[in-house]
Order: sequence, then C-alpha cells, then structure tokens
Amino acid sequence: MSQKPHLDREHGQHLFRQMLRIRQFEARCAELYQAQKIRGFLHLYDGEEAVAVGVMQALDERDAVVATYRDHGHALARGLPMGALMAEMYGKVEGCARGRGGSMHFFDRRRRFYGGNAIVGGGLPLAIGIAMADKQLHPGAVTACFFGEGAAGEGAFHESINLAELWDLPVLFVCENNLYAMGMPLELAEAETDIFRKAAAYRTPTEAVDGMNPVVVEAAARKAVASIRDGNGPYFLECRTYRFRAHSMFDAQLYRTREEIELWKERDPIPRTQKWLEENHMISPEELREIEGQVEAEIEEAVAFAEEGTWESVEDLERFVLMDEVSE
Amino acid sequence: MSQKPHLDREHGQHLFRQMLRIRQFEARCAELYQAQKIRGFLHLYDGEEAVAVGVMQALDERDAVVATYRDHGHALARGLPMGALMAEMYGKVEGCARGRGGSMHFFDRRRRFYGGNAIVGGGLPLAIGIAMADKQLHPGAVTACFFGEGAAGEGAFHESINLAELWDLPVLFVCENNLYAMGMPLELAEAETDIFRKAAAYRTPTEAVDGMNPVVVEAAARKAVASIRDGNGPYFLECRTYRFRAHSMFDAQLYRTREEIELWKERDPIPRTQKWLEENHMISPEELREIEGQVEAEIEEAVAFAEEGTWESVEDLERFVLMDEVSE
Amino acid sequence: MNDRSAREGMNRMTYREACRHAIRDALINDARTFLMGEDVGLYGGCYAVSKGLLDEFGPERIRDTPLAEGAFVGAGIGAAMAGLRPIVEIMTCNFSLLALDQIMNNAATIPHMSGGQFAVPLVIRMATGAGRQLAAQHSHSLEGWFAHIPGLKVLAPGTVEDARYMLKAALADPNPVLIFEHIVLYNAEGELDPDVMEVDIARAKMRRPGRDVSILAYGNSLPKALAAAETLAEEGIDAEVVDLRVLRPLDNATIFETVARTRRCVIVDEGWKSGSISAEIAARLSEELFFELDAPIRRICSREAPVPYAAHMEEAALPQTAQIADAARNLVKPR
Amino acid sequence: MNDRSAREGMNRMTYREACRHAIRDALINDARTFLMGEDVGLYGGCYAVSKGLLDEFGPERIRDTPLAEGAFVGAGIGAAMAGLRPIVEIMTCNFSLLALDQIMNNAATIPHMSGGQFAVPLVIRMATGAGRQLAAQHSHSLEGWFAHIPGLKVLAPGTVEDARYMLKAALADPNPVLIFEHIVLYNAEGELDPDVMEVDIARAKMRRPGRDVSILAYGNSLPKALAAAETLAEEGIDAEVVDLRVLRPLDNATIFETVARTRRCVIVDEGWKSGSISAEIAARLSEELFFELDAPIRRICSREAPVPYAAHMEEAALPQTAQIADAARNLVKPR
Ligand SMILES: Cc1ncc(C[n+]2csc(CCOP(=O)(O)OP(=O)(O)O)c2C)c(N)n1
Ligand SMILES: Cc1ncc(C[n+]2csc(CCOP(=O)(O)OP(=O)(O)O)c2C)c(N)n1
Ligand SMILES: [Mg+2]
Ligand SMILES: [Mg+2]
Repeated sequence: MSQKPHLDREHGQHLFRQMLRIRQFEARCAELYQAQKIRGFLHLYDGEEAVAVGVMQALDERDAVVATYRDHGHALARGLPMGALMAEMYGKVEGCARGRGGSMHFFDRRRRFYGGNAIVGGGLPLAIGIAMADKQLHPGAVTACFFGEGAAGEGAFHESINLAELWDLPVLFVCENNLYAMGMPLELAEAETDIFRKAAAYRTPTEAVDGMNPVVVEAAARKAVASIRDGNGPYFLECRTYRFRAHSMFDAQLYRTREEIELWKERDPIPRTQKWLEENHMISPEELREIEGQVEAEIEEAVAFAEEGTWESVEDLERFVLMDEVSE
Repeated sequence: MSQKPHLDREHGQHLFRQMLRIRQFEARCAELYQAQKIRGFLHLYDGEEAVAVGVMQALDERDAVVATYRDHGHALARGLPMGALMAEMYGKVEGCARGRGGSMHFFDRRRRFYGGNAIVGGGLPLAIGIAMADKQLHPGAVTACFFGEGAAGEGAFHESINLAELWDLPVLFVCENNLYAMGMPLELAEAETDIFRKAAAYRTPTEAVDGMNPVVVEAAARKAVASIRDGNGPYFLECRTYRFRAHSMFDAQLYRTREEIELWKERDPIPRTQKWLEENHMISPEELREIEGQVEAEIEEAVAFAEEGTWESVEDLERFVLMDEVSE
Repeated sequence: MNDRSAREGMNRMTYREACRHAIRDALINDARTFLMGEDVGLYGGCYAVSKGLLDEFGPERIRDTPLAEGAFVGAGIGAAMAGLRPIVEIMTCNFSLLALDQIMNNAATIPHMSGGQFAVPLVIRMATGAGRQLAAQHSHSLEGWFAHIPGLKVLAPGTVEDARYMLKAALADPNPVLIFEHIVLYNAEGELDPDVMEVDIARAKMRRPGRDVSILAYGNSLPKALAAAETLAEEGIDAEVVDLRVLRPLDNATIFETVARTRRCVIVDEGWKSGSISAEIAARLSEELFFELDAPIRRICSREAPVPYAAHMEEAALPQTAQIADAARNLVKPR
Repeated sequence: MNDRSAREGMNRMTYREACRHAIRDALINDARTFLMGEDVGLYGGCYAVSKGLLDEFGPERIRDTPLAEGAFVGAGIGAAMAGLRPIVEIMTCNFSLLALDQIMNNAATIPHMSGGQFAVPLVIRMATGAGRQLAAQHSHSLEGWFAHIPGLKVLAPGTVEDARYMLKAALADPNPVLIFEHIVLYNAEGELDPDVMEVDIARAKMRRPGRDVSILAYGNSLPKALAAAETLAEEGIDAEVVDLRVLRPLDNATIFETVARTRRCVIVDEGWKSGSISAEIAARLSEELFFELDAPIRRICSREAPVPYAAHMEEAALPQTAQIADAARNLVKPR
C-alpha cells in the first residue's frame, strides 16, 4: 500500500460514502433511540467521521482496531456489516456481540475489531498487548487504537505509550481530540492542551492534523502506518475534531455554546468533502444521488435486519462467562 | 527564608551532620536486621542522603512531607526523633507509628510527615490533596513529595503532576533518580530517560541536579520552594543519585556491576562534603570528631530507647481501624 | 391548601434532588467541604445530581476534575488528612476500580497504620447498579465488595430520606465513608418527614414489619423487596422488610433481631452472589442463629455474569420481585 | 543410594522451585508463552521465582516491565486475545489493585460481552499473604476477594505439587486464571510424587481424611490446618482437612461431600472475615446442607484490620493453628 492517498474519483467518492454511511446511520440511531428501540448509552460520532474513515484507509485486513464506546464510526469504517451493528443496538442475538454489548461494545473477531471499550483509557493497554502478539505472530500488522483527548488524563494513557515506545510496538495511537470529555473542556482538564506533546515526551513520533478533513487524516495515517510497518515502533496521531451532538442522549450541553457548535459545523467534513468533489468534478449529481440512495437502502436493510432479529435465550445468560475453548 | 543557602561554617557542618546521622543510623539498622531486631522490608537510603538533607533545608515547620518506603532519610532530615524511628523498626509502641508501620511507614503528625508509602507512586496523589488543603487553610505551605524514578512508570505520577499544574498547587515533586527501580535499570523502563522532561510535558517548571551534592540540592530546592510559595504552582526537581546498597535485604544485585557501584562511590556525598569542609577550613578535626561522637551517641540512645520500648497490646489490634475523632 | 399539605408538597422530592440538597447543605455548613469529581460542575453531574451547584458555589468548591480517578481520589484522601472534608464523586462505581489502590492502601489503611495519627474524614459518592441497559462495563454493583475492606464505612441509601440525610452523617464521621447511590433510584420520588432530619449510619432500618419471614435488602433491591412483601401479604404471608443500608460495619443487632424473630430469611443483593455481602450475612446468621433458624437462608443475587445490554437479559441477570416473593413463599410454605 | 531414593532426591524441591519449574516447562512447551512483570528478569523475581530464566530464554520471553501494573496487565489481556499465552506476574497482590480495572472490566468481561468471540487465555500470577512483617500495604490476601468476579478462575496453591502443576492447567484453560502464591510458602519444601504430573484445577483436594470435623483451608492456612489436625488427633479428634485450592469456581461437590459426612465445619481463610470466600462457603453450606449440619460453621479468618508490622501483632491478626484446633474442638465437644 502506498503512503500517499490516491485521490482519484473513486477514492474521493469512497471517502464521502463512508462518512455519509456513518452520519446517516447515526441519525437513524438517534430516531430509534427516541422510539425506544435502542436503549442504554448512545454516543454519536456525528462530526468526527473524517477521523475513523481517514485512518481506516491506511489499514488492511491483517491490522487490528481498538475502539471506544463512541464506536459506530470505527466499526462501519472498518467494514463491520451495518445490520449486525443495528441488531446489536436492538439487543438481538444477530448483533455483532449477540446483543450483549449494545452501542458501546461492538466486536468482530473476523475483522480484528477488538471492541468498543467503555472505560476511558481502558483500550490502550489492550492495544499494547495485541501489538505484542502481532509483532511475534504476524509481523507487519498494525493495531490502531482510538481514544478521546479525555483519555490523556488517565494514567493508562501514559503507561501504555511508554510501553509501546519502549518495546517498539506496532501501535497507531489515534487521539480524537474533540475538545470535550463529556462536559469537561480540554483547557480545564490538561495543563498542556497539545495532547501530541504528551506522546512526544515518550519519544514517540507525533503529528497533529485537521480531523475534519478525511484526506488529511488519511495522508497522515498512511505516513504513520508506513513508519510503523517499517519497524519504527508506535506513532501518535492527534486528530482535531468536534462532535456536533450531545455527548450522549442525556446531555443538556450546558458546557458549550450554540455559536461554538455552529462555527465548527462550517467545517463539517461531509458537506465539505461533497463540495470539494463537486468543485473538482469528481462526482456527478447522479452519482451523488446514487450514493445517497445506496446509503439510505443500506440503513433500511440494517433496520429490517435488526427488527427481524431474535432475542438471545435467557438460558444462555451464563454462556461464555467461562469459555470452553479459544477460537484461533 | 532566603533563596540562597548560607554556606557558612555552621550550615556546612549541619548538612554534613545530617547526612552522617542518616548514614550511620542506617548502618546500625542493617546490623540490627542481621540480628533480627528489625524485620520486614528494610530499604536503605545509603548514597542518597544529599537529596533528603538538601531538600529539607528549604522547608520549614508549616510544610508537609510525603515519603516512600525508603523513608529513613526523609524522616531524620525532617526532624523526627531517631528513637521513635528505631522503636518503630523494633515494632515497639513507642515507635512513630506504634510499631505498626515498621521501616517503610514512618508517620509524624506533629511534624507534618504524611508517611512513608510502600506503593510506588501511591504518595503523589496524597501530596496533591495535602497541597489543596494547604492552599485553602495555610497559604504559603509547601508539600514536598519524594519518589523514585521508577514511579514515573505509574499512571499516578502523570495524573498527579497534571492535577498539580492544572490547579496551581504548592507541591515540590522530588524525584530521587537512582537509576534503578529494584533491579530495573531506567533505560529499560522508560522510553524517555530524562524524567524531568515528563514533568515538562505538563508545563511544570523542572530542574535536574546532582543529587550527590547537598549544597546543589539545597540551592535548587530553595529556588523551587520560593517559586512555589510565590504562587507559581508546582515545581519538579530531578535529583540524580545512586544507592550504594542493595534495594532491600533480599537483593542479590544481579542487575548491576561492582564497578558501577564503585564509580558512584567516588561521588559519595558524605566524604565529599567532609573533604570540602576541610579544604575550606569550615570544620576542624575536633569538630569532626565531636560530630561523629554525637551521632554515635544519638544512635546508641535510639537503640536503647527502642530496646526499652514496650509491645503494643494485642487487645489494641483493631484500635484505629475506625477512628473516633479527627485530631486537628 | 392547608399548612400540612403545603409542607408535604415542599418535602416531596426525588432521590436525585435529595442527594443535591444534601450536598448543598454540606457546602453551606462547612467551609472545609467541597465536591470534586468528573463533570460535577459544568456538566451538572453525569446523573444531574449537582446541577446548579457550580453557579452557587463556584469552581473551587464544585471542582471539575480531569479523567484521573486514581489521582483525584488520592487527592481527596490527602485533603482529608490535611484538614478538609472533601466529597469526592466517582462518576460510577465501575470506574472506582481505577482508584482502588488509593482507597484500600491509603484511605482504609493510613489511620490504623499511622497508629491513629491521621484520620481520613472523606466521603466518596458513587453511582452504582444496573437496570438501565448500560452493559457490562457500566452495570457493576460493587458496594458489597467494597464492604470487605476494614477501615471503610459503606452506605447504600435505598430511600429518598437516606439520600437526603446520610451524607451529613457521613461527613461528620472521622472515617472514609463510601456512599453508593443507585442509578435506577435517582428518579424515585418520596415524601420527606419534616420531623426527621438525620439518619443513624450505624443502623439498618426496618421498612415494613412482619412476622413470617425477614427480607433483607438495600439500594434498588429495597423497593423490589417491598413489592414482594405486598404480593406475599395478599397471600397471607406477613414479610418483614429490613433495609440493610449500612453494609460496613453491618448492623448485626438489627439483622439478628429480625431473623431470630421470624426464623426465616431471604437476602436480596444486586451484587454477584459468590462472595457477596449477602454471603457474609448468611454466614453470620448461620454462625450466630444456628439454632433459631427454621429454614435455610435464601439469597437472591445477581447472576454470576457480566450484565448484558439486552433488556430481557439484563432483567434476567438482576434480582426481581417475583424471585424474592418465591423465595420467601417457599421458606414459609415449603413445597 | 537405590533408584527410588535417587528419584526422591530429584523430586524434592521448594515451592519456589516448583513455581520456577512450572514456568520453565511452559516456556519450553509453547512458543506463545512468555513471562512478563516487574523484575522477573534481571533481578530474578522479587521472590527469586524466575531466577535464571532470563539467561535461558532471553528478554523477549522473560520480559521485565516498568512499574505500570495497569498497562502491563492490560497488555497481557490484549496479547491473550490476539493469540499469545502470556503469564503476567504482578509482584504481589497488593499492587494488583492498580490493575483491577483491566482485570474486571476487560479480562473477566470481554469473553462474555463479545458474545463469545474473544477468549482471554491469560494467567496472572501474584504473591499473596502476610507473615513476613511487611506491614499493611504489603500483606493483603486478596484471592478470596478476586473470587467474587465472574469470568475469572482463581487458584491458590498450598502445596509444592500444586505450585508445580497448576500453571500448566491454568495455561491450558481458555479463561483468565489468577494464581496466588503465598509468600510464606516459597521456602516450603516438598517431595513430588513422580507419578503425578498434573493437577485438576476444577477440584478441591482432601489432604487428610477424618471423620469428626471438616477443616477447609487453602494457601498458607493449609499447613496450619494440617498442624491443627495433628494436635486434634492426639486428643482423639479425627479431623478431615480439605484444601480448597480452587477459589473460583468453588468445588461444591467436594466441599459438600466432606461436610455432609462430618456434619461439622471449620473454614480457615487468611482474608479479612467480612465478605471473604469463607463467608461464601459458609453461606452455601447453610443453604445446601442446612439439615445435615450438627453444629454452626466456624470461620477462622484474618482479623479485620490492616496487618500490622510488629511480629506479635501480625501473628494475632492472622489465623493460627491453635485457633483452628480450638474451633474444631469446640464443634466436636462443645463446652
Ligand atoms: C474511567 C472512566 N471514567 C469516566 C467515564 C465516564 N465517561 C464516559 S465518556 C467520558 C468522556 C470521555 O471523553 P473523551 O475521552 O474526550 O472522549 P469523547 O467522549 O469526547 O469521544 C466520560 C468522563 C468512563 N467511561 N470511564
Ligand atoms: C505499585 C507497586 N509496584 C511494585 C512495587 C514493588 N517495588 C517496591 S520498590 C520498587 C522499585 C521502585 O523504584 P524507584 O521508584 O526508582 O524507587 P527506589 O527504590 O529506587 O528508591 C518496586 C518495584 C511496589 N511497592 N508498588
Ligand atoms: Mg473528547
Ligand atoms: Mg530508583
């Protein structure tokens, strides 16, 4: 895989389509939450799509992904089937975690998706271990580990980056800096608000990029992944982004202003990418409508799949508390 | 208190005396360990005396101290009575923690000595809280928090420095970098071996100094404490030092060479200070003998005090598990 | 509206509001007290408990923290040792694991280990429990597990009254006190008795008298136990319901008294069964009331699995009213 | 020297050596296995368990870690999920609190929460227990407390044989297995039976048959229980001693069988009493063998206090042989 994104028509449309899938999927999730089809915590990725989509372009099948509770974007961009995600949020056994995880805990062994983790910072140590295993068993594979800027407050963040650098592990740390941890503004949470500088204090190569632009993110991720695959150890990417919606469905957003949100919306990666494709004649109105239609259809299908799904039997409640075997 | 140490005769001798007290006290402890009067873990400060002694010169009564399991030096330099320390290690009720703490857990409420903590990194969060209280209740007071370079591996180190800087707390972080955490050489433990750079990543002012020279440590500590008292928030001092003896009484020291130890012994702060005092005519042979004699006598007295001490009644085993009141 | 109903109306509030009033009182009454935790300020509290308090008391006393449970709980311990009376909020007990070293090795240990020199007059509040489909990493009930640790006091308010007044007692206590507020109860409403203004945090409390069987419960299991007692009453079984509410130190006297009287006991506990606080109570009863018991003790606990997201599975994982009634019924009228 | 005694000499070893042999075997037999922890390499292990292994296997397979319990335990979990078979050593269980989030929220949870997609075939070894005057922060016995957590298996070798063979079984298990090695036992010597080469980690094990009373113990309480049984034997009381050794999942069958037979039970447990594993066993016995028991169950546990440094105080804090014998004696011949 080359280090530079090929920004041809196809790839440009691909980026757009992927982001749109996430956006529209989540819009539907929010409706379904209101309709009480989906319950629990629902954390939307709305506004941050360029990060997951950009980073995933740099990964291939052999690579691993560790996500957070805000994992819809990561999962869709990684290629988990939308139906399995929707079924998961419905709590159906056809879900990607048998309906046991819900929105925050998507898993997919086949696609090396090691789960949305709902403990802030909790996924970083896992990524270290996955990378240790890969280094021995599958040299060349990279583990992409996503987390918010809030995770920088946790000790796990520091311990993990140190281990990754110390042991030259193939980890791509992706910090989704959306400026808030729930209602906590970054500048009230960190004495040093440039998160990438923290990673630099472990001698890890870092870069901070515009997380509202999938092309920029992709380019940075490709560069980072190439460096990692070359055996140079971990890489830390800070993607500066913003979430447009509330932290979860229970958030009155007292901590930020409407104006601030509107300002960031001007940088919304989806219309921005659309405009850019249009201006560069990389998408025709027909193609645009087709993509929109396909995304719409995929979502309908996912909802239908979830609706038709079945409930796990309560008899199985204790199944997999202890495993009978390790699937290889 | 001025920022510069007054290096007159008296003060020079004071530094020497304090270091010698620690050195000789611990030599005796080691013997008493062999004689099974002292048990449990015994971690000697041998070689590092200049750090505790230097830092304590910058503190006064109102200030607080948080120490580690290697706390003999901190306690003696802070002014805890030697007899109470020895009695503590004997396990006698006259000990500074009723014989409940032993070598690793000296406490002294009156002298604001908040304990030797045996969990690596465990004292840093306490220091944050003590400083929060002081900031409100006793403005101007500083909390000196000691820890080894090994603590930099722990998340608690990072979380704590961030809080201190974020909230402008009066904490003097003192890293005793003796190059090893038990048998773990620093360069195998940290990707970035300049510990002070980690603190700098929180925008905390830092300085790395020769921890084998009490005058240098004192000067740096005075500067740091002055800055803290001026309301500039925390300060991080990395003192580069070395322990001459084993980590504890159960350590075969497979991880370092005799040559390395010998090399560092050339920088032993005690003979070095003695020589310096002599060369500058700041101590006479009589004074030297007198100091040595006084230290010897103090140790004899401490041992006698410990020997004569009494055992806590086993009836009191559960006393203070829950407290009846808070002494103010 | 007469005087009495006016008073009644004023005293009607949710468990959430009761928690908030309690914090507000504490802040007003003692300058040494402050609230610290994640999102307690700007956000208004993850479960909206502290909403409005930042405006009233300012950011030094309603202190938002970064995500750093270990350090800010440790800071609370240090602050308590040095003269303040902190209320530390851990957003939910699921994250308290990150602070366990500080809680066990420092808060619970230092008073004893320092030979009584340093008390740790600290209150740690946390949300606990399942029932809102938050899945395995956000549904732990760890209060009974924390109750294993000497040096701590552990409280679990199950009523609006306790939510309202336990904090005051906890702050007056010279020891580290953990208060577990159940996420499902925050919306529960109750009427406060204007004559009651404090809670004895040394004692469990009988919530419903009965003769035939004792049901011991706490937290969100308390309303379930009371509902079960209602069902049983319709069948002519008179169940006594005791709110354990103080999980450490357990109030042996109240527990032994009720069980010695009814000679039958069901314990309800949202913790996982093995090694739960209900195990401890059962053990104590079997040690101390061996000859008084007419039937084996029954425990209704959470199933021994991480709590699943799907509603029906979560329901199956947690203690439910019907199970409690069944267990009690079988003790009284064995099949 | 005849063949048999030669073989005997070869098979005599300390518990420490048994642990080392077990690790060595594992490393030889499976390239996916490695040992990781603080000071396991250069230092040779805090309790000298891994001495010599670094030279034999090199720094990738005997991996010294920085002080970062949370991250390296989490790394072990990740590595296990991704195909390796790590042995993670937490130097002592006192520091395991720093890794509890990873253990409970990830290791114990992910297999179930992922719907069975990801197993966590990980072994975590840690030293546990008191008895060497290491004071409150270094003397915890947390194995029973960990046994509360669904998704884990918890082992406590109390003999050289178990120290020698439990690791193999633990590594073969697809689940996270915690092994608690008692610090006082490391120097204990024992003769290995050359015909025994494995241990069933599903089962407790009877260590001494008896008719009058069952003494259940594990870890360093096992030798104390056996010594108590000797004392009792001199008095004509025939005590059966069962080594619990598997604290999660508990082996109900073996426990119920012995107690149903002797009708009297003493449980010995170095954990603090309230909410201990001994509470769980007592609860199960009182639930299941209510009508078979002739006397109340007795628990001999650690006193509910941080463990003090002074020798006599530490001794008073821990279960001791005389107490065990007393408890058993009083059950058999009530005063
Ligand atoms: C250890 C821990 N503490 C607290 C929480 C509650 N919580 C959930 S998300 C969140 C904010 C995290 O912010 P950030 O890491 O920036 O990610 P974002 O939600 O902005 O994507 C908090 C505090 C948690 N899940 N885990
Ligand atoms: C959390 C924790 N992990 C492990 C240990 C065991 N241990 C005790 S001292 C020590 C080394 C600490 O090294 P450092 O911080 O450099 O201090 P030094 O002993 O060199 O003064 C270790 C690993 C501990 N006490 N606490
Ligand atoms: Mg964020
Ligand atoms: Mg060191």
